[in-house]
Amino acid sequence: MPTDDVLRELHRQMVRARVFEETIQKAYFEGKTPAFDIAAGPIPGEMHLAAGQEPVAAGVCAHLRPSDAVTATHRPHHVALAHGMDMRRLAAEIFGKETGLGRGKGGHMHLFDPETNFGCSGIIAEGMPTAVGAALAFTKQGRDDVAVSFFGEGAANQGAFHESLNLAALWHLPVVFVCEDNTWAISVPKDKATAIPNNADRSAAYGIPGALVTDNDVVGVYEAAGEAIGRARQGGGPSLIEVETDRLLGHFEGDPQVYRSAEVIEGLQARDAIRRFEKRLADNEVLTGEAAAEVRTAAQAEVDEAIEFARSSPYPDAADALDHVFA
Amino acid sequence: MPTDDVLRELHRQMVRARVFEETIQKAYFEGKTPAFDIAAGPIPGEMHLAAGQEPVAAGVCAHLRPSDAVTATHRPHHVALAHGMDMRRLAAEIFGKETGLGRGKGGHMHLFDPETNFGCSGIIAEGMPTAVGAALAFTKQGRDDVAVSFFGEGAANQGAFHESLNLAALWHLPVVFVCEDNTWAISVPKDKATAIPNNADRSAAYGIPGALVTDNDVVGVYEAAGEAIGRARQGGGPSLIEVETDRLLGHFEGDPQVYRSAEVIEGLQARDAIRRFEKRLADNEVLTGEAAAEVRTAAQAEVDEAIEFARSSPYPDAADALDHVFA
Amino acid sequence: MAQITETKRLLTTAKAISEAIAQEMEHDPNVFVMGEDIGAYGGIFGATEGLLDRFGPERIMDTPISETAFIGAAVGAALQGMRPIAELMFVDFFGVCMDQIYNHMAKIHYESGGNLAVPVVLTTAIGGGYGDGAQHSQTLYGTFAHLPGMKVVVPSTPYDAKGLMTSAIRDDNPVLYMFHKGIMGLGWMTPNPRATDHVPEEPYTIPIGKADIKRPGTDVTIVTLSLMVHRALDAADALARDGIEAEVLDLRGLVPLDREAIVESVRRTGRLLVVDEDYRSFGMSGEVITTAIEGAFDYLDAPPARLAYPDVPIPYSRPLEQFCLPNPDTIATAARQIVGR
Amino acid sequence: MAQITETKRLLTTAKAISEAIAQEMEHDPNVFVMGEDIGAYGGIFGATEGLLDRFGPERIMDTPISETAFIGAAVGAALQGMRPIAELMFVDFFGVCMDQIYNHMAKIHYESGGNLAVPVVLTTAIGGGYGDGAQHSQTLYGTFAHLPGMKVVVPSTPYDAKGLMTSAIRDDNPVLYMFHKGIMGLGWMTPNPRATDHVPEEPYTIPIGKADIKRPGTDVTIVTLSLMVHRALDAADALARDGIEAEVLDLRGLVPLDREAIVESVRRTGRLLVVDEDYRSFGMSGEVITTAIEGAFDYLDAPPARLAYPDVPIPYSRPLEQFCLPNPDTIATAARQIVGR
Ligand SMILES: Cc1ncc(C[n+]2csc(CCOP(=O)(O)OP(=O)(O)O)c2C)c(N)n1
Ligand SMILES: Cc1ncc(C[n+]2csc(CCOP(=O)(O)OP(=O)(O)O)c2C)c(N)n1
Ligand SMILES: [Mg+2]
Ligand SMILES: [Mg+2]
Repeated sequence: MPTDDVLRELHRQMVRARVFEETIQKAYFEGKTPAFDIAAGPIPGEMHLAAGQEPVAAGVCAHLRPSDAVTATHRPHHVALAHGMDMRRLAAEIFGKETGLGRGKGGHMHLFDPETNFGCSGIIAEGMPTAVGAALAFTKQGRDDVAVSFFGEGAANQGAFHESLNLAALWHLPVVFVCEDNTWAISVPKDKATAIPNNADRSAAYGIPGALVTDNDVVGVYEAAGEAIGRARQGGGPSLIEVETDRLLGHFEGDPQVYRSAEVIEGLQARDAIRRFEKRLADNEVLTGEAAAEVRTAAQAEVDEAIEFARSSPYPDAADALDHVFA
Repeated sequence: MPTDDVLRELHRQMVRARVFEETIQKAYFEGKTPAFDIAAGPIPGEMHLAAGQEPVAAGVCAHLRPSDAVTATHRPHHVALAHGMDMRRLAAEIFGKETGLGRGKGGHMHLFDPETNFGCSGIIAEGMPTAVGAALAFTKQGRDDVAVSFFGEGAANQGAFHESLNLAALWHLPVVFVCEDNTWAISVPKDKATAIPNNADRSAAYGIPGALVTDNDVVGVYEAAGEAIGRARQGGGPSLIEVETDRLLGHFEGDPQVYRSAEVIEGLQARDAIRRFEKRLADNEVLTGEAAAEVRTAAQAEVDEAIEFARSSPYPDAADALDHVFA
Repeated sequence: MAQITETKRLLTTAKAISEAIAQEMEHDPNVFVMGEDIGAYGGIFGATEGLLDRFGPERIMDTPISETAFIGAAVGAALQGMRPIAELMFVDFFGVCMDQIYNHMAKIHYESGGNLAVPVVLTTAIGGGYGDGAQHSQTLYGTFAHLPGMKVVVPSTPYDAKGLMTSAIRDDNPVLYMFHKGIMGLGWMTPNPRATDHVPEEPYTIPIGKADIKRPGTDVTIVTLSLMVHRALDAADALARDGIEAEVLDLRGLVPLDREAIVESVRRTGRLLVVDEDYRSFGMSGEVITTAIEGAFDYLDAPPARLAYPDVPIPYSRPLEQFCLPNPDTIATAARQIVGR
Repeated sequence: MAQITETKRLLTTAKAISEAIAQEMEHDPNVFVMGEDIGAYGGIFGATEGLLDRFGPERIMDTPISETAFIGAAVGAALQGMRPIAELMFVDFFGVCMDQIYNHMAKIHYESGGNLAVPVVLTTAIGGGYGDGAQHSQTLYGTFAHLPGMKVVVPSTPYDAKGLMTSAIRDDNPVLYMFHKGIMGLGWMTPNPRATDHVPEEPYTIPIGKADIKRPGTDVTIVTLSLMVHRALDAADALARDGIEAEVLDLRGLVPLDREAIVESVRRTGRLLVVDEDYRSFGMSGEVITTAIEGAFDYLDAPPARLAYPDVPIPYSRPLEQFCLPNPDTIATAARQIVGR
């Protein structure tokens, strides 16, 4: 069982991510109402939010240091923040500004941060080989860093999943594969896409340990990840962890969600992992309701400052589009 | 235990394939000696022979009818013949003649035969999705045909393997996946490529039955395949079979085989599955040595006739290269 | 040009496409659809909307995120006599399944010496301009047109989209059908007035490989396709106000390429501007210019020119992306330069 | 042209490549090689021969047949400061791993706003002519040149091959290094006398993106690369016997494209023939002709022409395949037509 300090930090990281995305969500809809135009407003393009999945990011990244490599997906904010990415440069990138992580060239699905060794990809499962390569580099460089690859349950049926796990296992590399099972791949539920109930069981196909964390439990994630990351760091090779989590919102903002009923969505909201964790922390007298509210207030202040930084930053010069094709 | 007639037929099919390839091998080196020029002689290009792997083809295809779909690999001859492909049109295609299966356009890695519903691909593991699609068509068409996909142990680490097995299992399709484990992927041995000892165990990742046939035993193949194909035909869904077999020759003709010692190669020759099976048939008084010799003589006659057909057939007109891009 | 029948029946391009699919599915039981989110969701860009309710999950099949497996399965099913339609959600994802598309779907007919047909329609969404970044905004029609064995259809209007989809489904060859997000008439994309237009209800075909003069002109030929047809038409209106009559030739696809139409138009106008939303180099713009050189060299009053997407990955930030995309102003300017006034 | 130093040291192209790799590995511990059969086998086309014995399995790593995983791993390792060389055995296999090559290796530097470099060398074998069929004989350099973010190097001689490999390894960008099987000097391929030539022992670089005049001439410029350089040189010898002096310009790669060299040569000769072993349409031949139109239109004495591989999958049978490939006779004939004598 993690210490109270750890529990409070897990909570703080979840709240930071949630508040950041709630605020991004508001900004995203600026200029998109009444008529939704995906190209309009301060934040254009698809926007994939991770509300409900914060336990996965917080529980895993609590064990990481900035030199550990993390690859995430098209839904990367919660992971990026939990791994310590500068919120201001993250926000600025989402707003397409010169001060963003990629000078506005990447956008919300293409966040690359050398400071925290973070990268992501909008192509399903294709961030996984990059993590394997990072782990390979660590072994060659004699670093005891690890690589963590986040991916969704929908990605577990993509060829890159299979090749990445086999190669990591074959070469005994320090990688931890973390499957965020939020049941849905856009509109396709897991049982309409995956031939077996749990991807954790697929670890046997590579001879590596597999762990299943149920009920979107941040403490369960923290413990499973601690074991897997510790093992990888000590040269024990790769592991696969699957976490049953929830996607509270649509696949992307503006998703009509015709594929799931209002009841289902309300059911998910009702079991919001953050609220449940707060109740548990209060019951166990780790964090009072007031203290939790303060955490949220502090997070909102941090987020507002980051969003303000993003808004007030300049756009890149249009002609800069031609730069950075080659080093 | 199969009947004596079945045992004799299994033997006959293995011998046909062996004699065919021995004869193709001779023809292949015409014009390539003393100096080996891959482009020279009556048969140019890479030549992948299956000597040693005949038990897999014979044991599986004994359960198939021409309307059952078969997809094979860059090493397809033994499978094509066991599934009943016209030996003359096969030979003619290998010789690049107008009378070949593909009018000389395909060649030995690209054999397509509507008569026996046979196809193959030179791209590793990429014949597997085609088999899944054939099985999907069968279910839609109300046919009780099955699709069989042959692939090598090296292909089991390619993404297409994973995606194909998951999709076939998810949709409960009549496909049987047959892994020819001949230990080698060109120069790379299985244990330097595959994270676990047996691919048959990977069936669990898809919730389908898996079977391992050891010792290159044609009867073992016959029985495992009979069960899997029967199950698929009756709507029982897909299966995975792995057969431990031997590649007696180089990866392709002209392969210096620097990656395995003369002892290893001699060891393989010494346990030639056909000779071992003939001894067993003789011991069990199923087939005498004389009868086995007659089978070989008959096979040689059939092969000589097919090769003669190929040699005496005309080449396509050069300008025909521009035809058949579009139907 | 598109024949307009008397009664006006307005459809978006997305509805025109799904109507064509539905009509073919009605009379041909071999036609079925596979793809990600093509069922309950109706396709991310609406190309299969309403089909699940109408034809059920047996014929409108949502798939796992396994493009190699299900696109390869389309090939395998086609070889058994079916006529699958498979959707690759964004063309940008081709790299996860290109082997099935190109080494199998495109080559088996040829390798079989013509003995096997592979009647698959591979639909995919192309185009950017809405801030979706480097992995979700490309057109890439040049990439596919370079590789032999597949027809490549790229419509620009609802009318063409329906007729070309009907032709694609009935075609015995693999057909890559690329629809631009900006022409689909989606409620959540920047409105394009021409993305809703008259579409006859009865099934009809438009020949694959025939270009269409969307606007006749005498001073310069603007060759383009897809969303850029609309940009070029806007530019042509502006040019007309200055007395420059631009002809807008909509290729409607790249394979087969209607070289006759290109040459015929350039011989008439003596001037050529190619407008290309795909990357500038080694693609469509160079091929069209070369086609004009091969067929109309002596008729040229000025060197042919091109306005294309620069050779850079698609940037996310709006000013950067808009800087890269051809638009009516830059098209008109380029045309004026060629015309010399 | 290649500077020949006094002492002649003859190497095949394959040995020149492996020597360049070995020399860079000697002084840079970050360089390592991954691929199928690149260890004990030495690479199917010999590009890594001898490296395993010299550097051991830690740095010369045979991989499973998992191109997406190991090429993606090269990208991931490069992002951590390594300089991986990954071999895609045949370019024809790109479809199983194109997403890693093109959506990741090629785009991350740009998406990161220049904050990350991806110094990977992706080597691959190209070309046919020896009866290997539709899935093992293509060149496809046009396909890769169309997509931004990677340099594309395609050498034709042992000297260039070594210098360009050294440059590729030292380059901070992803470089696709395409070697034609017919220029490697392999004992089991049809002999090519120019595939063995003088190669200096000391490391040297050749700038990526600089074309090389392999034969100066005044009457017509033949622009090509890779094996076709040798075919063009043979054709030029034949043409010279008839008093036609053809200039053979070896592009040595396509990205960056040396447009200046093309324009400069065409301005001098007034005539252009592009010889292209890749598919004719939407590829290199059209881009080179368009480059000449853009830079030398007023200097042209005849319309530029191209001799390219037709838009058909590669047939297996010898007469069919040879019919499709440009050869010295067809090149000379095409050149004569342009020169008009
Ligand atoms: C190769 C590929 N195919 C399809 C897509 C389109 N797509 C984007 S997100 C998504 C669903 C992913 O589901 P999952 O992996 O479970 O992640 P989640 O969205 O649930 O976080 C799909 C199909 C893509 N980006 N890449
Ligand atoms: C995708 C792909 N990668 C690499 C190759 C080159 N290649 C041809 S055969 C082969 C080895 C295949 O090994 P296995 O699957 O075990 O079949 P076997 O040759 O043993 O019959 C390789 C790597 C290929 N054809 N396709
Ligand atoms: Mg999901
Ligand atoms: Mg093998």
